[in-house]
Amino acid sequence: MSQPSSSPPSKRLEVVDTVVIRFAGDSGDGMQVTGSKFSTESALAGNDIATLPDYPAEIRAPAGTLAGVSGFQLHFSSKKVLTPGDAPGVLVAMNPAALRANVGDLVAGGILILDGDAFSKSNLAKAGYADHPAKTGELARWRVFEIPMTRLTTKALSDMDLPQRSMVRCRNFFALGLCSWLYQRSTEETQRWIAARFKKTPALVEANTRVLKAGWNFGDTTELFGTRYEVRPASIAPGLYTSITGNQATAWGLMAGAAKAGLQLVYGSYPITPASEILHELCAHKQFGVVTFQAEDEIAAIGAAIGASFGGAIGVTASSGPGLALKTEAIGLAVMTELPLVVVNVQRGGPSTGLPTKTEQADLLQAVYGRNGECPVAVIAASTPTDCFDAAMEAVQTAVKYMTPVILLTDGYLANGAQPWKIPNFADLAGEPASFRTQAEGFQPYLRDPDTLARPWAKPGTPGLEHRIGGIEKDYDSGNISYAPANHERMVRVRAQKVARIADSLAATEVTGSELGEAVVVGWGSTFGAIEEAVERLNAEGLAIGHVHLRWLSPLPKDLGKVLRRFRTVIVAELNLGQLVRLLRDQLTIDATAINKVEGLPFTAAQLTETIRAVTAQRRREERR
Amino acid sequence: MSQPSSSPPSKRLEVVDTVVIRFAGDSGDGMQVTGSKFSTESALAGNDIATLPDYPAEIRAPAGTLAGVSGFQLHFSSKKVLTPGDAPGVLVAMNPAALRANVGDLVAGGILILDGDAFSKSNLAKAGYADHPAKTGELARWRVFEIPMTRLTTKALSDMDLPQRSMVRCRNFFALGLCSWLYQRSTEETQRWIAARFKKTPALVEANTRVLKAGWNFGDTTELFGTRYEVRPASIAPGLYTSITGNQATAWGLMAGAAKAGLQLVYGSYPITPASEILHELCAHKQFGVVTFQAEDEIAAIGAAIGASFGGAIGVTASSGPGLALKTEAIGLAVMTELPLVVVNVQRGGPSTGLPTKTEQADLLQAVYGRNGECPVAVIAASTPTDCFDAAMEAVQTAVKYMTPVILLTDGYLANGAQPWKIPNFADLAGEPASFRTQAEGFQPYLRDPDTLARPWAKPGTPGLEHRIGGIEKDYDSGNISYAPANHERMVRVRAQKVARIADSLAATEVTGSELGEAVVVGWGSTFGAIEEAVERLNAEGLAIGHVHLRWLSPLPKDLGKVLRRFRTVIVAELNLGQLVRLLRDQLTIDATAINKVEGLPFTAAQLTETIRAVTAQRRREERR
Amino acid sequence: MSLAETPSGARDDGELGDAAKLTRKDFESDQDVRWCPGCGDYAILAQVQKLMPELAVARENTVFVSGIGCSSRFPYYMNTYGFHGIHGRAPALATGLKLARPELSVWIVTGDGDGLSIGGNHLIHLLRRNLDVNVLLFNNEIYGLTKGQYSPTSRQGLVTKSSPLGVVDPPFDVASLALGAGATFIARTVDVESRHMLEVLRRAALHKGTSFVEIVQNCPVFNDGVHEELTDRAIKNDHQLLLEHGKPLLFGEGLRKGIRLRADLSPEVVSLDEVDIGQIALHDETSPVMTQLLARLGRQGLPMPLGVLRCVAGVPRYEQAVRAQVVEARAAKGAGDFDALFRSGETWTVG
Amino acid sequence: MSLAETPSGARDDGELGDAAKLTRKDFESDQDVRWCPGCGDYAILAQVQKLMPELAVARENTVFVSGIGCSSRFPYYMNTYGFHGIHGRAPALATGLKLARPELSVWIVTGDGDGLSIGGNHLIHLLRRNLDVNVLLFNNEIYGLTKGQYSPTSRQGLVTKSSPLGVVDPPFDVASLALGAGATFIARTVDVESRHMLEVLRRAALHKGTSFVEIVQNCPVFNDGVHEELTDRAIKNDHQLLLEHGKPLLFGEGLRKGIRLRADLSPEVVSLDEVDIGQIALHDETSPVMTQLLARLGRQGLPMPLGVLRCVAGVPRYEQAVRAQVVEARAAKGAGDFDALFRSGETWTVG
Ligand SMILES: Cc1ncc(C[n+]2csc(CCOP(=O)(O)OP(=O)(O)O)c2C)c(N)n1
Ligand SMILES: Cc1ncc(C[n+]2csc(CCOP(=O)(O)OP(=O)(O)O)c2C)c(N)n1
Ligand code: SF4
Ligand code: SF4
Ligand SMILES: [Mg+2]
Ligand SMILES: [Mg+2]
Repeated sequence: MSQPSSSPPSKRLEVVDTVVIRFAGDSGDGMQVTGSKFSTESALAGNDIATLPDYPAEIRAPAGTLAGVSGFQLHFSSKKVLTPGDAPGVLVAMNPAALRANVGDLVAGGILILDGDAFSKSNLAKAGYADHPAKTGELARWRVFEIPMTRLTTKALSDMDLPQRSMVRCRNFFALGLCSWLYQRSTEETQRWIAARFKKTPALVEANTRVLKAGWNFGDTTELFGTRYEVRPASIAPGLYTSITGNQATAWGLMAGAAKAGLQLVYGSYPITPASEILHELCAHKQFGVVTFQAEDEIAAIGAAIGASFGGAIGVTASSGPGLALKTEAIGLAVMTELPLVVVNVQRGGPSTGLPTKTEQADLLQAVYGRNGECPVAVIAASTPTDCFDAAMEAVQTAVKYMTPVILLTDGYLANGAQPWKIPNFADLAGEPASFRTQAEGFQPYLRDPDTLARPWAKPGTPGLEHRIGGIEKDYDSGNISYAPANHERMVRVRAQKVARIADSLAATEVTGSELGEAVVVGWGSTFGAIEEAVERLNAEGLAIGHVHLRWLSPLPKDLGKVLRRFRTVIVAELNLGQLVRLLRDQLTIDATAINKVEGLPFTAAQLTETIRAVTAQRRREERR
Repeated sequence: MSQPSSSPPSKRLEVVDTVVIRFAGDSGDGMQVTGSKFSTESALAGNDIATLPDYPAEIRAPAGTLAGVSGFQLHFSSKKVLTPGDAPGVLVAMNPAALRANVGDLVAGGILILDGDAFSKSNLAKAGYADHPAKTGELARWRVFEIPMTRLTTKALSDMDLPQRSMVRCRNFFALGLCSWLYQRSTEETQRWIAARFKKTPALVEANTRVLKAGWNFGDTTELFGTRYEVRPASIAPGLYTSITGNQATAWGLMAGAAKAGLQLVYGSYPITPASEILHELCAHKQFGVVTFQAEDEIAAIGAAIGASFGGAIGVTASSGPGLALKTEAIGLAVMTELPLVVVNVQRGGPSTGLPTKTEQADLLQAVYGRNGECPVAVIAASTPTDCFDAAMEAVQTAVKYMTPVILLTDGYLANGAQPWKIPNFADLAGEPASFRTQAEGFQPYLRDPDTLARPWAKPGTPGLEHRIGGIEKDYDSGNISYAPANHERMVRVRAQKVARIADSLAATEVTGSELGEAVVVGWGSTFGAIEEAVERLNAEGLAIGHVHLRWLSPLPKDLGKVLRRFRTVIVAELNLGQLVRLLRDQLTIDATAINKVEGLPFTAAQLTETIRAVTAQRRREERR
Repeated sequence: MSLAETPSGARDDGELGDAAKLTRKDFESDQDVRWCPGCGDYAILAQVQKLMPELAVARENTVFVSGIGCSSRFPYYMNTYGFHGIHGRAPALATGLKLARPELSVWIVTGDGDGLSIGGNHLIHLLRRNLDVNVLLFNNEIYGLTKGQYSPTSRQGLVTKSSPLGVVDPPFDVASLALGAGATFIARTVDVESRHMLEVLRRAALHKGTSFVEIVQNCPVFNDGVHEELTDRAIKNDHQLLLEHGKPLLFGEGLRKGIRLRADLSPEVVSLDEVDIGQIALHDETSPVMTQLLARLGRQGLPMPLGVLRCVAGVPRYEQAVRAQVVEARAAKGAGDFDALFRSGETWTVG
Repeated sequence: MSLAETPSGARDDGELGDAAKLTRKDFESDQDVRWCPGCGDYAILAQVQKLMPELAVARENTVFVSGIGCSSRFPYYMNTYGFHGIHGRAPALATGLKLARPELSVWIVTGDGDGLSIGGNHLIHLLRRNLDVNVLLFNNEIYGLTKGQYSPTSRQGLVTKSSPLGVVDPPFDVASLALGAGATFIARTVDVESRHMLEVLRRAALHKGTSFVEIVQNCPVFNDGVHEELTDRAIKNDHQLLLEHGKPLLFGEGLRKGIRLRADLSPEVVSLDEVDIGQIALHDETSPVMTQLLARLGRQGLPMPLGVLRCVAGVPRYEQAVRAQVVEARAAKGAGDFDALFRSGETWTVG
């Protein structure tokens, strides 16, 4: 079975472009492993992929309950993949709860693979089914394959001396083997992974490998599946790839940005979902000189980051909405002291504690406006999991160049989602070294660079540059405390200008899809893939629709107004009640139609396609009137 | 001297409409007393008045230095008084530092009264004068009256057995006596006040009274002053008046609002300039059942207020910008739990610690948008010191009626400024009693009132209504934790609607000045007086300019767009870089011209008059093109 | 039940009223309990629900307030009033509630992260003020809800998601911190020792002032067995020092070992086989020095004291002192009269 | 100067270098000092400026960090690097600074409001971690900068702007709180006792770990004379208990009075005229029980201990432990290599 092409001629082979598959089971069923291994197999098969895990909100809800269902969705294709997929075409459900929680998303006619052994009376009851749904006809819309996975698994292991529980825990590899067969994926890499993962318990290496093969062989030999599918390799830029989640990419981008600047990275943080993995990732790489500080709260975390920046390191802190709220006052201090600082905000559903494990884009106005006084900060947003790397690097570099705090917005969807990343050579990455003032002559702590308006960075330990900074208004040059009225206005304006100056070095705004015409959809952050796909579909339908995706929200690109005015209608699509749309109105006085969704879930491309189509049609009708 | 009309015929009497006088001296010189006593005398003389103290930023800077100068400005008039006055026409300076710090504001030709004895070499040096400015000609633009006040004071007390220091400390009453003579004010009330204030030390009663009279008599007998001035009574609504500062009015308004609602007031607070006096005022009135809690920080303060509201009291907290920043996360909790809460924010110069003793209006966007998630709160702003009373009452009543947090914005200028307040009868004040749910049947914690969308207030101690609330998203009716996507969107929208509903009960937007025409100036908060006066002046010049002053910033009044569109140009004047103007653009898509000032100081009516005139002229030119 | 033993929220007249008829079941809410299987929190919930009817406080007069964490989900499971707050702020919420409604029985449930990390300041100020509320701090030495980072009570060297090379921070000594903050009641118990817990909780409920109870709790998912010394039947006798006021500090099989103080006041373990019981130190709940000594014991290789480490009666309760000033003000100035207030400054008449 | 006595920020080689030539004047900044006339802060500033040259740390290697308050203006007046932070957060700023730059000499200046009210949590966590910084807490028992509200150290009954009927909150016992938080160095001195202060500050500077110094300070404007017992020449002898490690706790005129422990470990004052000096308790800077005993002394009508209440050497410094893991990681994995990192997961080749 080492070659995926071993299928007997009795099976039909169907070539498909794109598959969206979801693995779902109890938290304890290993669905995350199954999903990510299948993703790797697909990537190795040359497909473009995107993935999205879906964890339960509770740590470990009682087994078999709806609250305990864990899922992993993979989109793989011979074409460009922009999102983890709207609705799955294939659902693997390891128990009734997983079925119930997910089957509603499965497209009509989709493939539904069940572990029939898990549909016991008690499991059915826990999921709220009175009867086995396969028998009540309620699964009639789908192609159901009910397989006694548990029994087949234990049978494959019957001659091994393993406790029953351990045997059953292998059944996720049965599902993986079966799916690998179905889509002609090689399981070699998975076998290697199993060997490495369980190397301390050879019996588990043996067991899991056997079950994996059993799943494959079941597909190959049983009459159940008449068709196998082939998803041909996508045309992907050649290179070495790895799969990376948004949070991991953020962590690496911060490290790379700091390294390029020649700076020590000091990361102050307080755990919070869905930002904690950035801390986990960074603290695992201390050999890079990264210092991580798990603080007593978010205020201490950002305080430490600011203190580190004062000391000549790049201070970074990350959190999610409630934590950003707590950091508000301290961000003001960084604005006033004009120190570089990166504040990552991995947005989640709000307000308050809200929906901690869900995604949302409702912290934009907080990031741009949520501080006392006139308190401008730069705000950048990442658009895909891998873009988190670039955006984080850019955030670090910008903070240092302009001596300003930068807020980097990502969200739960990006944070947990994974994407193939074409591994760059570190040497090829762009990035400038930071420069410190060392010259004592003529030194004034707030004398500005004429281009960037940045003040000099003079770190303790430098003789002759002893100076004192703080949060009280300061004299324009000397930085001494000043209550003078005109000076205050001057300082308020120069701080605003400094952030505005960032726009000087931004690239021209890019439009994908139509370059001008009927409508432009403006987005920011994690909605990139869904919008891009929707716009592509609409362009394919012949509609002249463009897509502008904003990377910098503060400042906005200078040419943005001009670009948007090339279109008759401006549509802003975001996962909130309308926040970017306010920025466009108040900064560009451009009115726009808002497409919003606040369900804790990302847009699907299908939803967007439909809504954009409806909005533009409506506009056309209005214009005709 | 008991009658102000005792002036000998040798003195000319000039009738004037309006006087702006500023008393300035060292912090230890008692200028606040002088100013406020002179204000009372003026009010008793029937004038309309407004006052503004100006404290030094340091608690007690070294005597005689510029940093230690303390001032008090009074505007009194026979006409309606809208502000404490743009620029003083009279300056009383008790030492060189006070002169230097203030004389630049004195109108050309204005009266300058100096204590000549204070212009010693060392005092001159401390103020940065090389020479006595009266001798260098640099005071030539003003009518200078240099009087040896210190010597005259000690002379008046020479037969008393008082230490020299104590004698000198009486000299502020010399200045007061002199000014009382100059403007024909009765000093009777002041004498009563002295008697009460110093009743434990009869010698000081005697001394201060004597010096007061000495000042009066000096004016009356010396040839120095050829003219006395008469400011006739203004036409003021009849009634009993008192003078009240903004912070005092806020405190009383909170108390009255709670009392009308039949609720206990629980005030959680952490001291901060310029909000602390609200705490000081409230804790002095415990007999009203007011509970004040000085918390360990701002978060504990608001936390306690929310806890009290959960308990069926009205929880209130107050702070200034940096403190509001810290309360951000907890405000979100109040939004989510839909509990009534009033958050007073006495704005000061920002960002960060900023200009703690100065005024500014730069926390508007923070109040409206500065929270994680879609987190709507109601925002109301007071326009004058006395309006703080009404706005605070309204804030309490609205919070209770809609079960929502309300942010009340005032600022340092209102907080410290004082105004005559026509004392109402408590019984005549409007206000509704709160209603608590007691009926167990059909109770669900989030079932809403169909009109206000408020949920029921069910307080602990009520049998059968036991329930649990929190910051996680909740089911639409039951309030139980819910992660359901559609429910979240529904809840996000209903919370926004609830705040929007407040607009249903707002009065129609009032326009002063022209009802339609060339331009309308939109303002909010403490700029009311200056804008109103500027618009009056421009109307007097024949320009068709209106003034709309917003009380509610969230929600905006429903008719606002319609009203503003009656004018060709919309101008927004505010003490920030442009915040309300953004709200108008993004909520009403009305573009507006911004007039901004960020100097830690209020607008003057003169400045505004000129700027508005320039803006409208420019617009006219543009239209002609 | 005598008056001195009445908890807040009970009827004033000392009668039990309807509350007497309550059973444990009455305190179970209709929400599914969502902790991991095997979580120590279940055992704590069971004991609290068992205690409630005994206190004879009506359900509607009982409020559970919490922050954020696995432990802080507690209020949802109690069929009383409940407030699941934000992270670390339960003491603040409870303070406002208790100031507004001193008659209620208020319980704060918090964790080592919620109460000692982000909420540390509120907690120490609560203890300082001595508000009459009960604090239950579930100490699993880990952040459970955020999936396993170390907490301020995690031991040095512990490997967690945020300390791959081991924790370097010295942990708080919880009882010591509470003592330093001025707590009038400090106790410690263990999730699986249900009888002991019930007894400790009962004393906490009856203490007038802030009762601080650290409940050693197992998180089987992220920090399993960290309290094994106290819970493993085979060894716990040698590690549990069960406190009783006025009694000698004895432990071990048959209570044959004891704690003796050296001349420099440092503790040592001695065997009753060798020394006389008279040399064993006596527990004194009112002595700060004794509490300090006990607080540091467990971490020095000596047995861990369980039970009431400190209990000082008669310290004024904060909410009573605050409200007494209202009474005082009324006595001095009469009940508040707005018309008089408005006229209390200088006034003048126009027209 | 031996190595063990070198403060952070001094040259590694034990030589003094240019820093040896510094004088007190070198540490005076060009900013006007803006405290009220007579404020105790002036005296503290003078002593700190006097100490600096003695430490022989270069000006550029010294950083003063503060929060907000009258006391927190301190950094502006020191001609070193300085950071006037936001209210309560100086420990957080200092932690980040010290983690980034362990070689610097870092001083935190805070007040009873800044450090114990809003900043209480950061302070106790700083003490717990034992970062090698020096904390000077100016305790005037009032909020000075905001013009006179009571603070968490104000005594009960004090009438202030926010407590017209007297403070009801029990104050923190500062040393007790620091002890409870795990401080390795706790000392107390008085603004007007310049010689004593200098000595205490010197020991604080040389302690490896967080040195916590409470400086009793007079605010003549809002809380004048609150420390009179300790500052009034006529009575201070009876109220100051000057501590020396290993020495008996003696005080009073001619040191004829002493502190003896009763059997229940409670302290009592005895006269050397009546009892033998051998019965007087000996100070032990390393004993938490002794520190606890001393911490509570002053407020019980017994004399107030001044000097070093606690000093435990050899506890790892936080910043060193944190950075040791960087070294450890490098030893185990080699210096960070981004190209290797990027390839550390599963990889595949396309094309
Ligand atoms: C402001 C804020 N910061 C961080 C979090 C994330 N968070 C939730 S619970 C928790 C720690 C909980 O630890 P603990 O109190 O020990 O509770 P446990 O889960 O262990 O019972 C953290 C860091 C949050 N919800 N809010
Ligand atoms: C976030 C915030 N809250 C409140 C304040 C107001 N504030 C400034 S200093 C201070 C108290 C200072 O007391 P303390 O630390 O004892 O300093 P002191 O002035 O007595 O030296 C307060 C409440 C502030 N600046 N920032
Ligand atoms: S994570 Fe730990 S503390 Fe939280 S519910 Fe699970 S077992 Fe309990
Ligand atoms: S208010 Fe008090 S503490 Fe502040 S400077 Fe003045 S005297 Fe010193
Ligand atoms: Mg925990
Ligand atoms: Mg103080």
